[in-house]
Amino acid sequence: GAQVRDSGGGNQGGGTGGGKKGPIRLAVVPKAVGFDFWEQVRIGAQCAAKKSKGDVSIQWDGVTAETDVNGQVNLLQNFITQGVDGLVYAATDAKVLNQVTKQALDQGLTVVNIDSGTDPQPKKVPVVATDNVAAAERATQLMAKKLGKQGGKVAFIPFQPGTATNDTRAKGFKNVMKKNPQLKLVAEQSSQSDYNTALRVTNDILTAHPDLNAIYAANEPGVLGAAEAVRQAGKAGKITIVGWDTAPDEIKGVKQGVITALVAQNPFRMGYDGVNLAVKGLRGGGNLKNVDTGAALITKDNVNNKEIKALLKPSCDNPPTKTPKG
Amino acid sequence: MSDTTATTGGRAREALRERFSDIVSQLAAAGALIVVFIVLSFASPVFLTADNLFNIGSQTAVTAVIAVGMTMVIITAGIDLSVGSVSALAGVLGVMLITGAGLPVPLAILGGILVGAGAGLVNGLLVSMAGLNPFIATLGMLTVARGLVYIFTNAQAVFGAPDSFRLLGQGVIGPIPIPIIIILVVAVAGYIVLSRTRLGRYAYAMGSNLEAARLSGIPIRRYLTSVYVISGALAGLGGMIAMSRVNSGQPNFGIGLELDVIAAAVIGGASLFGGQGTVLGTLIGAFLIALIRNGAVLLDINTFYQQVIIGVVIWLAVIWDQYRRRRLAAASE
Amino acid sequence: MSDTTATTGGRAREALRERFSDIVSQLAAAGALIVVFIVLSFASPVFLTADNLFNIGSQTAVTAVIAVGMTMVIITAGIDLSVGSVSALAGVLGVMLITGAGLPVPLAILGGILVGAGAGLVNGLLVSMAGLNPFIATLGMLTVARGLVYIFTNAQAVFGAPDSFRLLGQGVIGPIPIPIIIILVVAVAGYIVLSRTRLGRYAYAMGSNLEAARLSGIPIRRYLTSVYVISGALAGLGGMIAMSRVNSGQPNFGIGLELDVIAAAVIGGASLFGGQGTVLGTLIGAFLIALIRNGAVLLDINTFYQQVIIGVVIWLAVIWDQYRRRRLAAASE
Amino acid sequence: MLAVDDVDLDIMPGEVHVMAGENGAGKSTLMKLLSQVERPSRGEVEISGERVEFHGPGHAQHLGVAMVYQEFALAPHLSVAENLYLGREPGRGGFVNRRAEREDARGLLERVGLQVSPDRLVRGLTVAEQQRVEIAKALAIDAKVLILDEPTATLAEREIEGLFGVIRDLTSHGIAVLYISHRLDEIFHIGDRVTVMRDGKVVDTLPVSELNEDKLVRLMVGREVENLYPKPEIEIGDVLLRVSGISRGEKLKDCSFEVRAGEILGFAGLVGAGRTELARAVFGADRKDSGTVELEGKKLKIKKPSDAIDAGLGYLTEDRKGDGLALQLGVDQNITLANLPARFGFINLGEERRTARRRKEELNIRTPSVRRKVQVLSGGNQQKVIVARWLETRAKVLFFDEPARGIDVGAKAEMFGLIGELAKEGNGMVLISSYLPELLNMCDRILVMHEGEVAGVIERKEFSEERIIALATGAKEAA
Ligand SMILES: Nc1ncnc2c1ncn2[C@@H]1O[C@H](COP(=O)(O)OP(=O)(O)OP(=O)(O)O)[C@@H](O)[C@H]1O
Ligand SMILES: Nc1ncnc2c1ncn2[C@@H]1O[C@H](COP(=O)(O)OP(=O)(O)OP(=O)(O)O)[C@@H](O)[C@H]1O
Ligand SMILES: [Mg+2]
Ligand SMILES: [Mg+2]
Repeated sequence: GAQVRDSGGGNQGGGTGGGKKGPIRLAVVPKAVGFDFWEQVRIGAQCAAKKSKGDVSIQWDGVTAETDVNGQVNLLQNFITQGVDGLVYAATDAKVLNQVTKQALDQGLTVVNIDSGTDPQPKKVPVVATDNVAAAERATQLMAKKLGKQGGKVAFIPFQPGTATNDTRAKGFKNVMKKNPQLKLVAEQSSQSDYNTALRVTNDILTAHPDLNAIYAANEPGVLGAAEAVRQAGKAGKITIVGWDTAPDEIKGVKQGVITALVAQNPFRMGYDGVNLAVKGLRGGGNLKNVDTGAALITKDNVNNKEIKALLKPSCDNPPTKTPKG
Repeated sequence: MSDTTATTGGRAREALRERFSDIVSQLAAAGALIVVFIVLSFASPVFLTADNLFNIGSQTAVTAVIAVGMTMVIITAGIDLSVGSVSALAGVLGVMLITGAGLPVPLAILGGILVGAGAGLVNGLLVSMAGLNPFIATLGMLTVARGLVYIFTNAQAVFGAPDSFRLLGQGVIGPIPIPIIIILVVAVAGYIVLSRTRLGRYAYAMGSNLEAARLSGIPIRRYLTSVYVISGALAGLGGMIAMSRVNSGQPNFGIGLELDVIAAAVIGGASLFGGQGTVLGTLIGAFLIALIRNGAVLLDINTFYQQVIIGVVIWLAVIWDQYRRRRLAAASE
Repeated sequence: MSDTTATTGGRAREALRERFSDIVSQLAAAGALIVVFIVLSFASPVFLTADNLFNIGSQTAVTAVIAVGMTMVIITAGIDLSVGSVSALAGVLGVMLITGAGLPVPLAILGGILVGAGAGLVNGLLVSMAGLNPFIATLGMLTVARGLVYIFTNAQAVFGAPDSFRLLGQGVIGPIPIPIIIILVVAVAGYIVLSRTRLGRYAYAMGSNLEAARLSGIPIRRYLTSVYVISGALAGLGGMIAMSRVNSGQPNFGIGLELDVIAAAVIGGASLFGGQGTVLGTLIGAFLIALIRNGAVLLDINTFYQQVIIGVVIWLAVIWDQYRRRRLAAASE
Repeated sequence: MLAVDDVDLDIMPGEVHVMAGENGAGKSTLMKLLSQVERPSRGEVEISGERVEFHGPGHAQHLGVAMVYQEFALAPHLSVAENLYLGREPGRGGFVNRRAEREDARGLLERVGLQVSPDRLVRGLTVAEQQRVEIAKALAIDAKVLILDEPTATLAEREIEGLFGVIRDLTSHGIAVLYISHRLDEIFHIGDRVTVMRDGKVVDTLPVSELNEDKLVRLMVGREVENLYPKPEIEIGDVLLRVSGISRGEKLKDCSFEVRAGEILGFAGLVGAGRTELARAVFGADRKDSGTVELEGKKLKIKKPSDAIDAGLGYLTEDRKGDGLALQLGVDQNITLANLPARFGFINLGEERRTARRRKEELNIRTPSVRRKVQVLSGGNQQKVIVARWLETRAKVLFFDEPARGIDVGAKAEMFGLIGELAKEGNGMVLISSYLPELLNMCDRILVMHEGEVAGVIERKEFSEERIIALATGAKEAA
């Protein structure tokens, strides 16, 4: 008869939930490769691997699009079969990836989630992440404050509806929008995580709403596109732009006053703490606690503080292991 | 007269060789497949483990199943760019039939397949009735189907399917994963259709010389449409398998899938100008791609380099194919 | 006798009509373009503003420029799936030439174009020398080029280009945005090449009947290769424009761009079976797509519905085209 | 447009009704109307008294109208057997009974005397072989009316006799045969009645008995054609082209020959003898294992056709559609394809048009405009377009492979006239033909091939069909 395949045994020397001696092999899997944010995660992870005593090696691999849930499931399954000792990964889909985590735990692997956890989140599996919703709310509140009582017209540039990251950032934004009726959402157009597309849609939004007051963009390409479009429309500084991530040109935008505020997460720390937790779990065992890697709100005023600088230019010599509130 | 017989003898040989050269491309791809297989067995200790092989099998199921339908379409000198979106649409609606309409799983799966077939029907009618270029017809469906699935789900994954739904994509019968069994069933069915039925015969004929097919009194429209319906239905099945593997309806599934599927068919010897292609070849193509992906992970090759390698290996596989064909053509004189 | 002359008269008229039917498909697309244009003028007050129209022009530049090269490739019965990745590769390397190697902007732009041409050369050689199917050759390049750009940039956007680099994509000469001027220049050049030069003529001939072309003494390999080089070079130019518009090197640029570009060409009347296609038609196709996108945003149509609408409009545009052709064929009897 | 204009035509059971007329007269189009390939704008078709509605080719076949098309309607990727029964496969429930199919195919191939395995892909057959597959395919339908559109255009004497045998057999069973041909001798040989068409109208329908060649020609062309084979008197110059020791696999074994200035050399042989192969090898269309080509004493390095063309050779292929025409291109563009009037890569469009117009007049190509797509020209006129292309290259030595295929008497005369002219200008001409009268009348010498070897070369004064046939069939006494 047919039955669901129990995550079929045969796993070479998996972790033991503590007390592991000798070399450790970890798989570190982002939501997607090919984005600045996840590169920071990788650097952090490798830094941690290098620093941790004993022979710790990490295997970095990921799908090419955050939307490729099946792809990530396959990838993680391949790692499990391959017999790595632990998984440090960011779940592209909370509910779906929960299965994979279970499968990994069944085989005695140590699992740590970074950036996004699973649902339900097994107790044994810590999450090293930013509270995206909270951060989004902080950013949007700041936008609301800027626009003042009379409020105004707001445009929203999401990047990939249906992905956890996008939707949590949208959630925080919309929570605050609800609480502030004076803010009117007049346009919502996706950037598809592409700078040029973001530029295009913002161009067109500004054409459709010459009296636009603010833009909230949910990730780097969106912010850059919005800023660029505003610049090209000659409205730099007149339109409040708040958004996410900290690409060099975003920071430049803040300094020039084109961008009002940026939510800076601490991707380096996600990779860094994620790996350290996994190693701790494998070596010492015991239960691992969640880490809130925090988020800084970067504005013209604090952009030059040195801890912000450290956050923006992470180096393995003095890793930004705590995040300024900003 | 003895020389005449000699010539006929020669021609018989020629006939053989021609037949041969049709399978040779598959053999070539198969050759590449075997080479990659051997290399990986040595390169990675875990590659040859039952687990890993089953993984590969199950993970290839979606591509392979859809590629069988694509092969038929390509044989008619057509193409179906919409399979990725259609599989997502069909899969998600299939899951909704369970979670929303509360249909029993088997019926829901059937439903998903029918949704796919429906999309295929639209493609088919656009091509055969409206006379649209298949590329355009299915390119339109690519965006339409994707848009629809987002509209239906508001881009949110659909959860709440019972564990019984996992069977399709994660189940096993005895030691064999069900997805692998599905591949076999679909492949055999596809093989029979292509080699033993009118539909298959006419697919080749239409792709080889549409006018000739028309002049021979073949009801072009009906058969052309059927081919797209089949492709859509298999995309639907593939979608259901994919959703079952993650036991949820993923509206974002299958973006860019069409390229993998088409690549599988073409690596397997199908010609985009029609008249050529076989199920066996396509399967080999699908597994070749899957194997390369799997191997790249096992060997911890940097993702970016993976892409370069995959591209290059595809090139090499097909160049080898070409080379073999040439050698054969030369030999046949 | 009188009816004989009548008949010949009829044929003469028909001959005219035939020439006509070559442009009719473009007119059809143009018709769709005009309809969409009118609809939008009424639907959105801001649509008809100079700003917006110039915007559309600039936004279309990348697609349009690359589509001109694609048209040539398609005319030879080929296809170039790699334009998206190649434009990213060329664009990013071009930017690096400025920020890294410190080249003056014009040289860097040239450099980017050359990178594109280089990728095109590889495509061309794979097709004309190794005899690869264009679909496979360029599909390989699609992943290879993308992999390379990630490797070079470590998947990080390249910033730090001087503002002078913005000119290419954001500058104006008088009131006219430079991207629009580039479209015009490339289009005119493309038109001349296709209608007035050996290369163009041979492109049509090779696409129409490769063997006949070969037996007529056309050096197939050289000309086939050149076509892919041109396509690559224009992809490079398109990439530079795109990067200039955002004044940085975006490794993720152009994913899926090939579909838009090919759609533009096919909507404009190019046949994927070769021998047919014109620059004018392709431009119309490109602007049709751009117009729809622009309108969708101006009217703040939900992104999901946008996709459905775009697909349907593409269908309608081409169906209309078909219909016009039929009417014409019928009229010609 | 009116390819066919108010035509009345009735065919009796058991008769061979010949359709004659110039290229573009409307013969094929009329036949396509009968076989319901194209829909008549007016008029009706009756078969044994019953009016027939238009339902497409399948319906026509069902009613017993079978047609062999001038432009082959075969699927190259399918096997011979699969093509023979395309649309009428044996077997039930959507399944095809391939064994039965193959067996029946053998029978049919026997009837048309074609010795190829039913499993051969049509792609790999020569034009001549494909032609006979077409005929067999039509026989597969047991038809009341069998339409043959220039079936012998590519056949050699022997095969034509075989075909006539088949036709007589059919007519004796009361089947009516509509027979289109440009070969006068055939018309008188096989025909019972002749209908002559011109410009889409029927000029007249007469029993063969009331006709002679001159009268028929006059009806077709509307004027006198005094000499079908106008061969000018030329004194032969010295050797222009010397080909020695060409071999290629099984197909060509150590073939040598030479062509002199002002000479017309004929290639004779049975189908499959390797005439085309030899020409292709010399021209660089196929690779050759060994052998050298000298033009005017200097050795040529020919790797690809362009080398040959640059050197001054030309080759007009036997497969018009397959490797001759670029169908989507205009008449003008096809004519200039091998010799584009261009400077620095830029085409001189004016000159191109003038050239095309000139050739159109010269060869009397029936097309309202030289810019028209070749696709829609009648078979014969398409052939003329290719001829024009090669005349344009002004080659010193020109190979014509079955150049008279499917062109009407008038045109034939014109073209052979042209070949004569070219020879007179001191060029060397090679004429490949399966139709002996052409060779016997036009050539100074005839090279006979057999199984890929040069069986012998005959001087004009020693010309005789018997000798040629003997050499071609490899009979010993000829040697
Ligand atoms: N599809 C078409 N569209 C337009 N004109 C056509 C089409 N088919 C044929 N014609 C024209 O109709 C006329 C008759 O063509 P048809 O093929 O019947 O001539 P034909 O008598 O068969 O000549 P041939 O002896 O060369 O075969 C020609 O002038 C041809 O150009
Ligand atoms: N295009 C082709 N593809 C495959 N085989 C071919 C082709 N052309 C010729 N052949 C083979 O080469 C042999 C010689 O053919 P070829 O055409 O040279 O004979 P031929 O003497 O020119 O007779 P004809 O020209 O009347 O067919 C044929 O038996 C055929 O099997
Ligand atoms: Mg005809
Ligand atoms: Mg021949």
